[in-house]
Amino acid sequence: MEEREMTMQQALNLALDQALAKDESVFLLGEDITDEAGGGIVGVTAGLSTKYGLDRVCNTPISEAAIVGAAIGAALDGRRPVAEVMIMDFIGIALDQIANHAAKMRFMTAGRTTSPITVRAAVLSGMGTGATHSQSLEGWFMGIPGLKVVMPSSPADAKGLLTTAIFDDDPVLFIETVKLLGTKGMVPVDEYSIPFGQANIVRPGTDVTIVTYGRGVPESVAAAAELEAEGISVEVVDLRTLLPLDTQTIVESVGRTRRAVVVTYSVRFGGPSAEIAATINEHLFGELAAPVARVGAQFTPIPPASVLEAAHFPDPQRIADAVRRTVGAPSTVGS
Amino acid sequence: MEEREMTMQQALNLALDQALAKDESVFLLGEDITDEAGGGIVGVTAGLSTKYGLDRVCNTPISEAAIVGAAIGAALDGRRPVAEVMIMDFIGIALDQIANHAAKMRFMTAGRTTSPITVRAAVLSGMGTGATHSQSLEGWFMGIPGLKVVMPSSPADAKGLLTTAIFDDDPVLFIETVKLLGTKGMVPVDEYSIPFGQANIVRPGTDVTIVTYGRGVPESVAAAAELEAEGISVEVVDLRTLLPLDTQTIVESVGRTRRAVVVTYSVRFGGPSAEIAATINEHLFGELAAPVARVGAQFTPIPPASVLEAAHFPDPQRIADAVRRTVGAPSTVGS
Amino acid sequence: MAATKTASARAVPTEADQKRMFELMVIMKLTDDRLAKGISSGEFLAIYWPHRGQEAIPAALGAVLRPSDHLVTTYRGLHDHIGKGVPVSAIFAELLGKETAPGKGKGGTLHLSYPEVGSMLSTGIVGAGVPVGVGLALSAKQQGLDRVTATMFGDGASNTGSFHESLNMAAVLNVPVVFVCQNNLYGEKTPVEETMKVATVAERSAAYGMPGVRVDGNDPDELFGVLSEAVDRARSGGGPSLVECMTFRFRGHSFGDNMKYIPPEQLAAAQEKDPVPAYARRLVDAGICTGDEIADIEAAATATVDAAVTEAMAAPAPSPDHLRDHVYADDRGMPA
Amino acid sequence: MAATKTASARAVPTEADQKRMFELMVIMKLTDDRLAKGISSGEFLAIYWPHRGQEAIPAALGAVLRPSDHLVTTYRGLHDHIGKGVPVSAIFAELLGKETAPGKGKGGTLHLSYPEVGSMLSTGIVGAGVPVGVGLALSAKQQGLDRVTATMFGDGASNTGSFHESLNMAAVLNVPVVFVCQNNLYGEKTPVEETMKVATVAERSAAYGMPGVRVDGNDPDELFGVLSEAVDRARSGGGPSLVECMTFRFRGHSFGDNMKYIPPEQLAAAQEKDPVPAYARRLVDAGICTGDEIADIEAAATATVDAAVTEAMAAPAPSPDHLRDHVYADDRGMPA
Ligand SMILES: Cc1ncc(C[n+]2csc(CCOP(=O)(O)OP(=O)(O)O)c2C)c(N)n1
Ligand SMILES: Cc1ncc(C[n+]2csc(CCOP(=O)(O)OP(=O)(O)O)c2C)c(N)n1
Ligand SMILES: [Mg+2]
Ligand SMILES: [Mg+2]
Repeated sequence: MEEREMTMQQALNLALDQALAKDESVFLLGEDITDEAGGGIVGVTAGLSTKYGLDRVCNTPISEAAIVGAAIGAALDGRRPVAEVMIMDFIGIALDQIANHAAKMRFMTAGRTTSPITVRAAVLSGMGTGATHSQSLEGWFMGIPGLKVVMPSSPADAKGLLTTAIFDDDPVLFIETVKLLGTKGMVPVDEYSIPFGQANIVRPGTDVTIVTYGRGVPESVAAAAELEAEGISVEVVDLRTLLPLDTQTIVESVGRTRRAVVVTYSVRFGGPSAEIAATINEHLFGELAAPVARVGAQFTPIPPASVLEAAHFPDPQRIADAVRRTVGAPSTVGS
Repeated sequence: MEEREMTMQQALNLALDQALAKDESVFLLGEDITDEAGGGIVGVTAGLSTKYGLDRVCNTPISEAAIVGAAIGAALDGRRPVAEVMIMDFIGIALDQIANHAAKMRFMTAGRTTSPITVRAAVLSGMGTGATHSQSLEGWFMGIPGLKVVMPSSPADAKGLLTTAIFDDDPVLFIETVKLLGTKGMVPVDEYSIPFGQANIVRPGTDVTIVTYGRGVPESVAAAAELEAEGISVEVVDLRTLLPLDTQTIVESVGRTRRAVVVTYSVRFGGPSAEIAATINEHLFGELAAPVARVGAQFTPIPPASVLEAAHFPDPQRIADAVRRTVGAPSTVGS
Repeated sequence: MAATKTASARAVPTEADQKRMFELMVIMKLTDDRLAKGISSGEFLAIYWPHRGQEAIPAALGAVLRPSDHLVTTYRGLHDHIGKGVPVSAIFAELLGKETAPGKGKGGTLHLSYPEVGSMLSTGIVGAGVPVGVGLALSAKQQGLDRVTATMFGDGASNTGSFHESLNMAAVLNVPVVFVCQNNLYGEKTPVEETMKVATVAERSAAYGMPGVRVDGNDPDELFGVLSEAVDRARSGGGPSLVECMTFRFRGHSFGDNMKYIPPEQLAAAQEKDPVPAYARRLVDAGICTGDEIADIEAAATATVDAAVTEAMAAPAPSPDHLRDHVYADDRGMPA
Repeated sequence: MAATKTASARAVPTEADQKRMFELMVIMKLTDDRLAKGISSGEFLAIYWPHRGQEAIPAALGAVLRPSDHLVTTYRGLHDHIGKGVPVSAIFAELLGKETAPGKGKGGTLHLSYPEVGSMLSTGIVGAGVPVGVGLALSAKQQGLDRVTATMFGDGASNTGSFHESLNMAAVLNVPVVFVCQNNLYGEKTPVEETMKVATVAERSAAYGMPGVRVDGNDPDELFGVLSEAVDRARSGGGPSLVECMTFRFRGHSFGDNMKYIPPEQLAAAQEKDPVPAYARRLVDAGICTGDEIADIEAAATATVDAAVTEAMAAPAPSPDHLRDHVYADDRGMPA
């Protein structure tokens, strides 16, 4: 398939463009997403309202609950709505619709009705925007049966996974990391999709496995490069989707390296890394050479001052330190 | 201290009564909580509006976001509001206020303003009320820095912990399990409080530790009694609070028994048991005789039909089976 | 004020419409009566939120809407479903949690849906169905269909943020939806005067630049006219409107409610205006039905309800083996 | 319609009030100008949502409110804070994330609070501050204090569910709050006509049985009268009201906004009505200030802002060691 280099922002835009072109039941709904309104705060929907019209790209009032609720209603009628919650920190306002309606619809009606919506939400971490505009809240959604949760780390994944999300028959929360939108990569130009639940080994290694996703991927790859120089071979697994979780790839990789470090930009305590670590321990009890380490955001709200924000979030140094501790840890099962 | 036998519902009512009597800055805010409106759907606030007046026990419109938001505003001014979200399944509507305002206030203003509110919410699990009226959603809140999360299992704990919650200087989510409201127990009559973060060993044992809270406690105690007959000695740890989490007591107990089963009525995958299991594994790596087992609700919405609901939630049998598997598991560290 | 406006020339139901409305009202009433009887006697293990007293509203809506139109309602919506054409047998099966129920024991009273006849959603979350109705209407508009969506909710729901966001969005997007408020004067046990300072829910439509009207919810003919006007407006591209129907819950909030909070005289006055016998009298007085025809309709309705009960009671309970069905389109790889 | 009502005899500002309002407006304007200059030149590393053009509203409110009264505002609230008496030095320190800031680098532009002068909350969540204002007012009422809370928000916020729930609850609880909408005709880059079908935000008050009035947000004297009336009503137990102030954002949504979506003639017309020079002219024409006095006020304001910048720039950044402070009253036993 022909590939072109583009940013994640361009890849997301292309995925939306191709979905809108391919299927007239696809439409976008959200705040400030039309070209008149700037094509989205970070331009992901740029050009689409001009190309497909205001019936397919609907600008809405500031009404997150109604945006997601209306998307659900349209989906009940067979449409494939892509609703936007501008910044993930605002998603609490729509959580009732996502958790009590979208995720449960198929079950409560034994399949008579379904809600195949995609909810796009952007994470602003690491940009000095403070406590209510920087959160990675995917942990709230990982435990909602009926939902799927996606958080891509590269332009190619972003395009393939968003396409899958839009045409998936279940509701999907699709999280876009603004810090990564400018990242460039080769992306297949034509429509393609990446199945959910298939983690990607972005960097093979033999000594330790870093399990991560989203912003954690480039930061972990940076840490891995640094550790390479020290003779530590790090495998980096990009989960791509948290729900479903690709337990098989995680267990296969950690089974080989016998050491795992889970990296998230969400809080460490009570965040997504807890389920990942618990799963690893359940599958590999007695086979690990060190305790599963977890690197996550500190258990504090997110401060805007750069020095404080830097102290709150993980970074390649903190990731590398965790790897070093893990590799240095004494093995309890001979070898 | 004088004790009297009462139900958890009476104990909660007494805690509210004594708090209202003790401190005029305490007031209740919620839907149908006045005596005119029946004193709450399950009577927890019965008699209080008559005793303290409608200024201290305010009936509100159906407006969960404004109920919690108004509680926060009053708290900013030094009041100690007790807001009620009638049924926990509705809490998504108020989540933005809880997560973005209440929990972050102290931090964002470096202590200049604080939000010492208590949000009471009831869980209806196991009553045939279906997918949107039966959820145990405490997992969403465990990962919110600045918040505290409480879920009592006995009348005495309910009274002591609710008192602590109301007078705590941080925001507290206090979860009441309707299935347990009729449970009777001896309760100190005078005002007293139970500190947060102090788990309670409700049943000592030597072979395995069940770590649980809320409805999981009586069900685990029932399982323990059954296992006793089989010669398996089970210790049951009631966490009482999920945030803070009493890691010390958990690790001390599991360190002794070298086997742990975590029981929750929330979903198993992506629920609170993940953090508890991950914490145990971090502290006791290499010292466990079996993998930490987790018993939780199935990863499905909650069905109302009794046979299906019974299959969805844990029960003493399922808990006992998990314990048997754990105890029977081969030890990887000799003994 | 929008709420006091009366329409120019309102649609009048034909005799066929009137008979149909009466038939529906009787089935609705008998369904509620049978549930009350069955639960009280211990015959049924079920929970429900009685609609008894509110029959005229969905009966009229049922006569006004087309089969292809959509309905969104609430936990207190069994009468609404019957008006839209949901088989009574499906309702009893759903409430009794049987394998034969539309939800196969996974929905329940709060969550009955029956898209086969356009009953798209019941929700147990107050106010949460309102935006879903907006989305159904948006879908019709996007597809150029002349389909209308009617969204039912109560007086208390009009205080939710969801109501506000939804009516505003519907007005801005100009979608074919009719917001039907069944104002029964209470939200759970709290009287409406305690939760809003305005005299009517209807006048709230003005905040969205949308017509709003209050109508006697006990008068099927009046309702037919007012609802026809709103439905026709929506169908012809005239946009959304709000119709407030004044009614009362004869059995309180949820079945078993002691109704202590309801002044006896208020209840008595409401029962005086019981829409079902009143409409029977009107049809007889107007010579539209004979007393025998009324009796036949009641007998037929009784037979329908009895048959539904018999069928539902005989149906098997769902098998626990199916718990994990319908969580996802494809369960492979999903958590246990 | 409530919005068109005009009051019997409205309060008129004294000359002292007028001078005070002008002084505040100048400080607000220069603060925004200085931020714009400093960020453009790279001198400041900060984000903010410019209030330039909206100065008259909080200036009048500042003259009307008592120091003991409470204020709730938004991310676009630096002018509101100045009107309430927050030191400009605190504002620059907060935006630059310094250790000396009220939030010690943990709040930021979106979250500035300064309870010392009654500035109780800034929120970055649109609409979310409105119920908080209701709670502050409820607290005053419960304590029998004659304190008023003023809650600032924008036109777009009036479409949020939070706005609806809050105004309704305030009306029902009859608490002393004034809802002040700064209608600048845009929400981010979307014009108000696209997000509501009603002509004014003020008329939405009717849905809550609350007075609502629209006023020229560029006229401090007019604002003084209208806001005084609403504040006095609240203070005297007359309950909440909604005041919609018509204004414009000269620098767009957030600093750096290219404003492509704003018709040039619309912006030009708004700048024509720039409230700051206009009020200077009025004060001079009315003989309340001489040209020299105006110049003195501007010089004093410049000095204040310059001093604030110097102080903030000299202040140390917060130490990462303090990251975990202020998460809980007592951090012991809490997660890391
Ligand atoms: C969001 C939410 N809050 C509270 C409840 C609890 N509750 C169920 S019905 C009800 C009253 C609703 O009143 P109204 O809208 O008038 O409808 P009615 O029951 O009178 O038909 C309440 C408060 C709920 N189900 N959902
Ligand atoms: C709940 C929520 N949704 C969306 C946003 C993103 N956002 C920030 S400001 C804004 C526009 C608000 O418009 P308005 O209320 O008119 O206030 P203004 O910015 O014009 O002062 C939006 C949509 C937000 N901060 N919070
Ligand atoms: Mg009602
Ligand atoms: Mg605006």
